[in-house]
Amino acid sequence: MKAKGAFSPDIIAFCCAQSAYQAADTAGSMRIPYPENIRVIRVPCAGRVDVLHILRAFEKGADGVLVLGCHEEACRHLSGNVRAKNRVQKLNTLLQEVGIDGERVEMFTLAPNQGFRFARIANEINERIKELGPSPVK
Amino acid sequence: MIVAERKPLEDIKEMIAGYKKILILGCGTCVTICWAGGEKEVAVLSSQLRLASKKNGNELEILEDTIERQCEKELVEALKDKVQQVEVVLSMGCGAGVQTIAEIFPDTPVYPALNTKFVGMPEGEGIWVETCRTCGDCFLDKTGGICPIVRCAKGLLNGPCGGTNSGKCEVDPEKDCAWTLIYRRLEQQGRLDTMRKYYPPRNFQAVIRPGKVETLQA
Amino acid sequence: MDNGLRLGVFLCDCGGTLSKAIDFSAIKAELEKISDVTYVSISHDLCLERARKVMQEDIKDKGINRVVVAACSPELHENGFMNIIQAAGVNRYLLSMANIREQCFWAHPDKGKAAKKAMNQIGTAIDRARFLEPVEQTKISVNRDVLVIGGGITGIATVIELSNLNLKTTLIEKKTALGGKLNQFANLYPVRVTPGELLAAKLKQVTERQNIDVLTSAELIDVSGQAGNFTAKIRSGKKELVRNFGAIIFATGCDSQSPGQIYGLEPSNNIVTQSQLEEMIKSSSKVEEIPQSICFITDTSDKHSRVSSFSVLENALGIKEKSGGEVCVLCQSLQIDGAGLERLYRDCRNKGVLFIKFDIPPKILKQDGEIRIEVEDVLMSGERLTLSCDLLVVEETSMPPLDSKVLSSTLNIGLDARGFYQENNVHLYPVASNREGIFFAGNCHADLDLMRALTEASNAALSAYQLLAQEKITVEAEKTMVDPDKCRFCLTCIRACPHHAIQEFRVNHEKMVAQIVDLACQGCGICAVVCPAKAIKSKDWSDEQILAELELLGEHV
Amino acid sequence: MATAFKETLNSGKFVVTGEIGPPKGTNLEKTVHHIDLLKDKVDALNVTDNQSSVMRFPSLGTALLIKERGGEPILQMTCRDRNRMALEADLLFAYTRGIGNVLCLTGDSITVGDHKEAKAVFDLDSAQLLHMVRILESGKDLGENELDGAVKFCAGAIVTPEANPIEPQLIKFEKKVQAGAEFFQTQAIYDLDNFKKFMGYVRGLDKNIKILAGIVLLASARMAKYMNESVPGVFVPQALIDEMATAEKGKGVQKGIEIASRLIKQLKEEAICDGVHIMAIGREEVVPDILAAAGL
Repeated sequence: MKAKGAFSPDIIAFCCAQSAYQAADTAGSMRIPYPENIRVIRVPCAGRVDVLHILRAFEKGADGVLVLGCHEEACRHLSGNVRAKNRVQKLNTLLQEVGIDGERVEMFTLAPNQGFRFARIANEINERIKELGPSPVK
Repeated sequence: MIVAERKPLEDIKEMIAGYKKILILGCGTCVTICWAGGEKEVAVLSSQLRLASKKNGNELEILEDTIERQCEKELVEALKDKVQQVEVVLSMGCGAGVQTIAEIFPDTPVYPALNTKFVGMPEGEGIWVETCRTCGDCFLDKTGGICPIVRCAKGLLNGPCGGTNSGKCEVDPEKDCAWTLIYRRLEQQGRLDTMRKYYPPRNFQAVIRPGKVETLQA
Repeated sequence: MDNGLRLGVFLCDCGGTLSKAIDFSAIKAELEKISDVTYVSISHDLCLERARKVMQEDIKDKGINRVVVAACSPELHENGFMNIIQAAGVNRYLLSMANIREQCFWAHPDKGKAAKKAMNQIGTAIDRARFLEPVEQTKISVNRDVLVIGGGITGIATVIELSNLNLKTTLIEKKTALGGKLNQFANLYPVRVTPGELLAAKLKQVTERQNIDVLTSAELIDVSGQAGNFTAKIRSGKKELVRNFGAIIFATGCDSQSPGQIYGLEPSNNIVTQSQLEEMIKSSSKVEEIPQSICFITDTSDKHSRVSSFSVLENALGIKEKSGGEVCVLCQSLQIDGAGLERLYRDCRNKGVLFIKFDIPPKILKQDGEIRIEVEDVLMSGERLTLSCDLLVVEETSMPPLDSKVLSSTLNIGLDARGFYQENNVHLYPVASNREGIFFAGNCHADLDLMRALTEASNAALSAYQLLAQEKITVEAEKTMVDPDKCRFCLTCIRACPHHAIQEFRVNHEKMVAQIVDLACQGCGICAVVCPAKAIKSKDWSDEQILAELELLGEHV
Repeated sequence: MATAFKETLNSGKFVVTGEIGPPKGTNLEKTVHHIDLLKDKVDALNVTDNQSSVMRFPSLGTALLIKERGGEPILQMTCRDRNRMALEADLLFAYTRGIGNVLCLTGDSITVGDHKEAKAVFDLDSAQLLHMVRILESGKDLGENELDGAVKFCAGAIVTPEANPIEPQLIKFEKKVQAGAEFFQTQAIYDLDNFKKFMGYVRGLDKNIKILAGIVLLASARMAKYMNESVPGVFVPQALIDEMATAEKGKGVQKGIEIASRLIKQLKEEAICDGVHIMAIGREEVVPDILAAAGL
């Protein structure tokens, strides 16, 4: 295993096009830096993110996964963000069964103009995954 | 429909330990509808097992398939080529499915990935409740369409026990007392006389286990 | 690799700004090595018309059938690029974008790392492009009639707007007459017409129009069908009518609730609510009948309401002008925005209405029928004042109409935490419900003053018009679709769809399956996720496309 | 042969029954002590059957013990642990040993006890069990086979006068009467006004049904509150809970005895019902005190 400092985790961020994806754009427009190893996948709604997508991400070698959706009660599709939250919860169980720390996946909500929040979340998860080390299934 | 639930991964891992090539077989009927063993759940289990084997450094190759009904011999027979490629079949069907596969492919071990729970119906999104005990001697005509054999914790036929607690069951305060429901329903229908009748002990030979129903050929 | 694909990659360096960090020609050279990449171009300004023309021609000339654009955020120009490739004869959905500006060069100051990430993003966009699917467009006929529910000023204004747009409308009102709250209001500031005059003028228009049908004592019972083709069941008097509509607009307004008790005092002849006061003003023709000293109290609940603030100030001014008596407004903060509200406040002050600001809610006592108010005046450094008045006017809280609960569950439209109708997105789609073709206007979903309610009436009418402008409208066909062979008809998607856009369908008079209504579908893809048989595909965000984006995960940035 | 208990029931005397809970294990010392303490002070002693679904020394064995020591046992039989064959066989045996009184109950749910994973039987319910007793008396078993030597029992059942809702409970009660229940012991009662209403209903139905009111000794205000809130079919009026609260520390049982004896006295003096069934639940020692205080 590489030294902790040298480990640059692969993190996938599923971002709702209605909010989080735009928040990532806002972060860029405001030149708020965040780790470049966060890779954004744009989805129409956090509710489009399937348990399977996240499991596959780990199969493909992700060290951590973020699901980023709209604030509660602000989902354009009413329940999409709530569903995503429930799925992340279910996923934690599925991952734990496999032996992957549930801490590696988390759901956050944010608004399109929250560039700082996006960057803060990205930094936070990056630090956390660095702490946890590479995914045990890599 | 038949309601099932997936076994914990730990149990499944134990069953298939040591095998290098398996077929995970879903069933497209009841267990798909109750989110336990349809194509989606096959994919989830498959992904979990791949991750687990990767983590433990085991070699594991997984084939996935979902057929219309695992309890039909002809439909299972059609899987011959696929089954020949693997060491074991992990069935995501109900107990009937597992046994049909085992019968058609006696040389191949078949393992159940699900626990078959009961015959029931959906109550809310992702929630299923038992509504039929398959007793073989339907009693619903006497109880306003509410089955006391399933819904009364003690399966009583002649009225409530003393454990009715404000219309709830003493065993589980979340559950309604079936006999309170039956009383209200029969009262609503003006059929309380049905409840006043004495019903003799149940005939447990209504289904001689294992059950069999024979109907004249059409 | 010969997969029949001819990928065209269009790189844009944003006026040369991005090429400072990365050598675009090196990227181009790298991409050209990929076997199904047919063509790579570098542009400086793909957002400009000239470059777009070139792009369109390139697509045609090189026989490109999948387009990858690496440029700014798709949130900015995705639709524009879709139009270009459509004009070039390629299906508009065969576009994949890499956001190398906002989400790469602008966000990552380390140029080397940013360059590496950009390459990865473009590679990912190419991987995704291989799984893109065309989405065809189709035309469907719609019913162009509109149903407006609620005969208050908002509903009335809405039908007039719709009538102007040449759409036939049916206006239904629960009560026996139109007018709603306008029948109660005493003043309307700053317009110098009385509420009665305004209503009469509007009603005249309504009766004159041939294409407006008004049903009073009528209620909506049930709605079936989808946007463009709703069937509504209406109870009109004792009869039940069934009519077809293309869109439905809710303008059901709100109810108001007077506080049952205020400061432990029961409402009585000298403690009244706003609406009771308005009754008094309207019925008292003689100046003498208006009490000589009146106190208004507002901000006792923490909900700042436009309606209530407007009526407090309007009535304070109205009474001051009419009777010249003492008028005092006790408030915590009048923090309400509203056109003309600031001027109204100034007018009040100029005419001599007294404003007292408090932090701690005042004490109100009733002695021998007289009302005494003890209040600490914030602006006088907390000096304790004792006021007495002949009449105390308390504020009302607006409440959702009683039937909103029933209607929301029969129609499957959302309510907010307080029970008002929930707009789809308060910023982006302020008058749209979660169901396509159902709109809201006025106080049934928001706290609005008269001007704003009237603006919403036009807005809702235009939204309906947008949907029904033509007899046939263009929709994307089967952008999200159910595979009838795989569908188990488990009803999961029908129950889960937030837009009520999935219906039961019988295939060839045989099997029942779920079917997505193209016009009502809003593309969230929730159904595709919940389907336990994996029978639903959203073509623009398919599993294959999403998973393709994971392909380059192994390659460290 | 009518049992001594049955004769007492028909004698018009105010009947008093007590209750013995068998031990968890084979040490019968305390049980024997309780039997000796109570056997001459009450008309009969119930023996509970794996009470609260907790496995214990069998009710049949304890009933025999009472018999041996000269007492009059009432054998409680629940449907939870035995199917119809086992129940029949036990009844045949009981009869041969002179155990002539049986109380037929459904039984608590398995899940409330100490063998939560066991299979609950419930082949019969309490009404069917009563029927079964009568069928055995006719010289046949439930499979309609002839018996070589029949049985004869004084059979009783239970009823919950404070059940909520009461209507389904009363229907079941009537079924038990029709099935041949000769006496009823009730769930604990504390509110005599409510109980009088129930008795009015019973007397209207059939004057010959013998009702023994259930008296459960209260030991503290906390217990009274718990019984009221958590035990199905038990209502403890607030006044009684308050009264228990007035007891000095350590004198709760004393107060409980006072209340129990007061209830019994009133039941007897106003001839509200035919007797009482006293359940002291672990405090059998004080039952004589209750009886003395009630003037029995």
